[in-house]
Amino acid sequence: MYVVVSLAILITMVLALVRALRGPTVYDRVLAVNMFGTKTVLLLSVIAFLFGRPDFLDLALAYALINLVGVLAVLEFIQTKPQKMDAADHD
Amino acid sequence: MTPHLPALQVIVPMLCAPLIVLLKPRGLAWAGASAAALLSFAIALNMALAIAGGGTFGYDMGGWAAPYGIELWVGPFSALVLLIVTGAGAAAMLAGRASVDRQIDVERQPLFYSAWLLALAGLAGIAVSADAFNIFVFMEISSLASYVLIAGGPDRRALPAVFKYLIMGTIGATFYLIGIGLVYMMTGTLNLADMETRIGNVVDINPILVAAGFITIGLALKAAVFPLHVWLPNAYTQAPHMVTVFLAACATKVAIYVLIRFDFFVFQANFENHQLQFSLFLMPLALAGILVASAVAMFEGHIKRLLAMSSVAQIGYIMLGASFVSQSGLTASAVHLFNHALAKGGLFLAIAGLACHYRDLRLDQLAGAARSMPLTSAAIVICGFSLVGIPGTAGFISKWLLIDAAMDQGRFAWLLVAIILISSLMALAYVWRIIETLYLKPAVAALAPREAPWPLLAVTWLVALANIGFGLFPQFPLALSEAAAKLLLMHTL
Amino acid sequence: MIDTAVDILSWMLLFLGGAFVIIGGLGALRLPNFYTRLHAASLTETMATILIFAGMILQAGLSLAALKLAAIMLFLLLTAPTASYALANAALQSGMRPEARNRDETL
Amino acid sequence: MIILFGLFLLSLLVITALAIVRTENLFVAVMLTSIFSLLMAANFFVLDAADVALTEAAVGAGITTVIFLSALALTAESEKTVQTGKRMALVVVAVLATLIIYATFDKPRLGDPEAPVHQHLAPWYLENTPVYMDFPNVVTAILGSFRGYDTLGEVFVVFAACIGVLFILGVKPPEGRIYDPHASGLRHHLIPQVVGRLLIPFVVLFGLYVQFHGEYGPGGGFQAGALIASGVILYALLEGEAAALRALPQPVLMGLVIGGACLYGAVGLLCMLLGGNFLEYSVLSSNTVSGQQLGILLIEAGVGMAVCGALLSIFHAFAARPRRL
Amino acid sequence: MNLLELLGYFNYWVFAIVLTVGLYTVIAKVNLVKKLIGLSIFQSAVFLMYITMDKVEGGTAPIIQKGVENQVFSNPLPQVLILTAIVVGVSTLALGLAIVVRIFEAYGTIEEDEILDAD
Repeated sequence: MYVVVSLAILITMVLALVRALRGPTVYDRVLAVNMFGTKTVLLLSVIAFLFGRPDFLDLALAYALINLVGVLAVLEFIQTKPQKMDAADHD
Repeated sequence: MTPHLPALQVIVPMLCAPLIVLLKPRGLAWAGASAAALLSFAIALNMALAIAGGGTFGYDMGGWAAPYGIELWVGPFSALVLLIVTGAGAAAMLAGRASVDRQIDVERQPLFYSAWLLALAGLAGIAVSADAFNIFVFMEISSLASYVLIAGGPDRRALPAVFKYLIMGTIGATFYLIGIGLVYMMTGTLNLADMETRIGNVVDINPILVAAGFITIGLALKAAVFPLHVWLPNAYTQAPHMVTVFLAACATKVAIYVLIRFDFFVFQANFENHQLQFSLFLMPLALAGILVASAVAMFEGHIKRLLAMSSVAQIGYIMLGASFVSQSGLTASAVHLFNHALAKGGLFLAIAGLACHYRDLRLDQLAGAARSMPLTSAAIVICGFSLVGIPGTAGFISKWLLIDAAMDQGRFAWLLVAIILISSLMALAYVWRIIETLYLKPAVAALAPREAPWPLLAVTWLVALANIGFGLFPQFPLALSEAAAKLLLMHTL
Repeated sequence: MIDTAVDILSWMLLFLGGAFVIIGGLGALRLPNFYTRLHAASLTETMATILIFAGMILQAGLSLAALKLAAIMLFLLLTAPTASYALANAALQSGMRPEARNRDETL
Repeated sequence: MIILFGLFLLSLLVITALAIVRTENLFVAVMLTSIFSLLMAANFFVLDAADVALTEAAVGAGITTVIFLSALALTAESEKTVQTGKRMALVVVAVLATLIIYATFDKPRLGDPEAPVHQHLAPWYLENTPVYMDFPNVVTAILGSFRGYDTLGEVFVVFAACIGVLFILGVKPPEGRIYDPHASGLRHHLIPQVVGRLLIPFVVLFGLYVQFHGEYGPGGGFQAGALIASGVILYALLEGEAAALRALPQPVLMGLVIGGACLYGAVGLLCMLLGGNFLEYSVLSSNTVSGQQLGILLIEAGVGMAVCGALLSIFHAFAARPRRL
Repeated sequence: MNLLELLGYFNYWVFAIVLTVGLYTVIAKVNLVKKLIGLSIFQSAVFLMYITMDKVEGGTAPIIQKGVENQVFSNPLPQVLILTAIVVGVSTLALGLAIVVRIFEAYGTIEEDEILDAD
């Protein structure tokens, strides 16, 4: 069962990565990065159970925290430099 | 305290570095850093004297015996390198206060001197370590600190120069890391001596060969062996003058030391025909480096750039001696390592003196400088002669030993000797260009005779006299070098 | 008996969670504009998270692991909507309008 | 099953790396780098390296991204399409790839318990950690004691980077640049602020847990330092640079760095004075095991302080620099 | 050829690919920030190589669990080395970025060719 769930999460990670690569707006990319981060947290929690070492759940907690800091930093960056963001959209 | 010397050699400058940052009042940071540098020079001298009398120093960090813990080991070769590193670091710092005051803002000076001590500690840490990964860590300390020191250069061109150095240096360090990773994968150890014995038992030699390639290229990048030297000329030219003195005297030499040590201690005994491969690979590079870099130096217009190019050529000499894989060749290499540090250090010290009154260090701007700064110019002449290898100077000893070693190289001996002689003539040409500019050309502007500040002048002359002293009485470095060569070759046969 | 019931319940929760994750992921890829995609993505970050973690907590029983899982779940439930909110707000302020039928207007 | 995960994650890693190289927008590249780091960390976790996974996530995905972004805010953000030296790069890269693949043929395959790498030192560490230190995390034992000298060196690498960044950015920026310390983009957003205020104490608490639980689970000084630094960075993002610098002024941060580095060195010197070798913690107490434990506890605290202070100093050096608006 | 064997070599291939991608970026790109991004990818590849070699079949992370007998552990030493190397990598990166910021302030660009033209 854990395997099924982790496979589902892995597939969603791919979908998020595709979204991150395709854009088209910078916000879509941030969205994808955020989603990717939370999926990593989920994946790690599930794998920790799968491995039979639930003491490694600490890692998942750390990832969740890091993910939040990363996304907020990106948003802060966007908001202090709004006029240039159009350039990000042509990729 | 004596058994702790190898550890103290690294720890003293390293632990003083954070404390220096706290010494905000003017001059205190300099005084503290100088004291630490002098202390580490005293430790190095102490060890070198003990080793010259036979014997080596070993140390188990944390009390864990090798290979489980990290081992420090100081033999004749490392003692020689330590002398150069700590000597150059201490001398440049003692001499350079006025020069640094001119180039670095007062409030940034504590950070600058702290980085200086870290560079010193890192280089010393590489020289004393007997553990492959530990060498990587200390290589990174010294590299990061030297990037910081060079970035202190007054001109904006220092920044692209140091960026290039950072990129190439990091690639070199990472290559080295890949190399030791591969060796570790096949042997399961990180201790150099342990590696040597265990590589012998490895059945599949391919990863080890590739590892040797990665380690050699990585260290050659750090050592600025031709043609991987492209970062060096700009970095040395744009660095603050005192940093050039320090780094030109020892930074690349430590990388060469690690390269030689790896090749002779770890790989030599284990590869079939390694001797042949080593010289086949290094000798052409060394020869090309000597000729090309000397030729470029002959046409350089900026005095620091000229000497930086000459450094690339001198690194070629050191590699050439090593590539002979013989007692005389390795002795010549080690002696040249020492003598070149003396000559180049003295030259850059004198140039820092010139820079006190000449903003622009291009040769055409320095015309007639000997009239306003006679003592500094005389020191340039002495050290320049040592660089060329005029009899009576230290440079002569190593050139002579190198030619002597080249004579034993069988059929191509005459070619090698010819190249060494030709390149010496080229060196004479570029040194003569400097002397001609300083003494014979009419002065651009009439300047009253004003010498460099006395501490700088005193240290410059001390080094210049050392060039003559070690030219007339070369016993001490020679004894260490011969012992070093013997130890290096012990593993070959 | 109870054990089996708990097991079945937790497997169901995990399975549902997995399904939600995939649905949300597909939505984030396929939906036409940014705000709808944001909506789909938030689905994976709240509903799916609750389901999956609840399933695992049931599996873990009363232990330190369950406590940690609950902590992570709480943390994610606090931070993920916050991030979504900040993201939507930033997009709105930059002039991107949520309209009903615009297909990748920024392309 | 685990193997399939690895395969999957590694493929994603390659795709991400290629995408990073291809994109011309540096901002997008940095975001992808953060995904790259997370993937790398997940890979490390799958390969049984829990401590490394934690470090890579905290340092690689968190701190690196933040520093990259603050540097981008000070420079340009899209790249020109022109490339020089493409051909030379291709040649170098081709040679490199050939070399590595040549080496791979004889490499022991993944997970082979007979591989030489698992024979010599590793079993000794696994066997002797319970004997000498009597705590479960072998990684912490090697990091703190068996190879404690490397870790000392590493602390000084971080220290060098810290003073280096302060030194290089200590030059006053050119004229025509303004900086408003209150102009943080997230300052006026109520929800993130409330949530952030709620979370920050727990973040610091979690950091301390990672710090002092390092002997028993994944974690230790580096990870804790990076996590606590992330907490403070979160504060800076939500409340503005000025507030963060008021809460932890630069001298305090510098004090943390210097104090941490000196604490580590002082423990080593104390061992020397008590008759042992440098960093030989066994002499710190009458009982060698408790001596080792005490020593590792102290040096890990030093590492945590130094890393936290250094990362924050570096962050502030970038984030508080005047920018062109 | 069992599955684990395949993955064993797959890891090394990924290492080679990521390494070359990183190095290519460092050499071929003229943008200084892009060069640093390439450098960090390049270093990450090496981390992957080290961590790959620590895996033991059926092993678990080298944190000894009380009361569990006959556990197989993966090799802790490469993990220690890479912990150090990661921190070294981020230190280098921070220093590099500081230099890039100063270059931008001094030259108004972070493209290498324009910087060379400016001097």
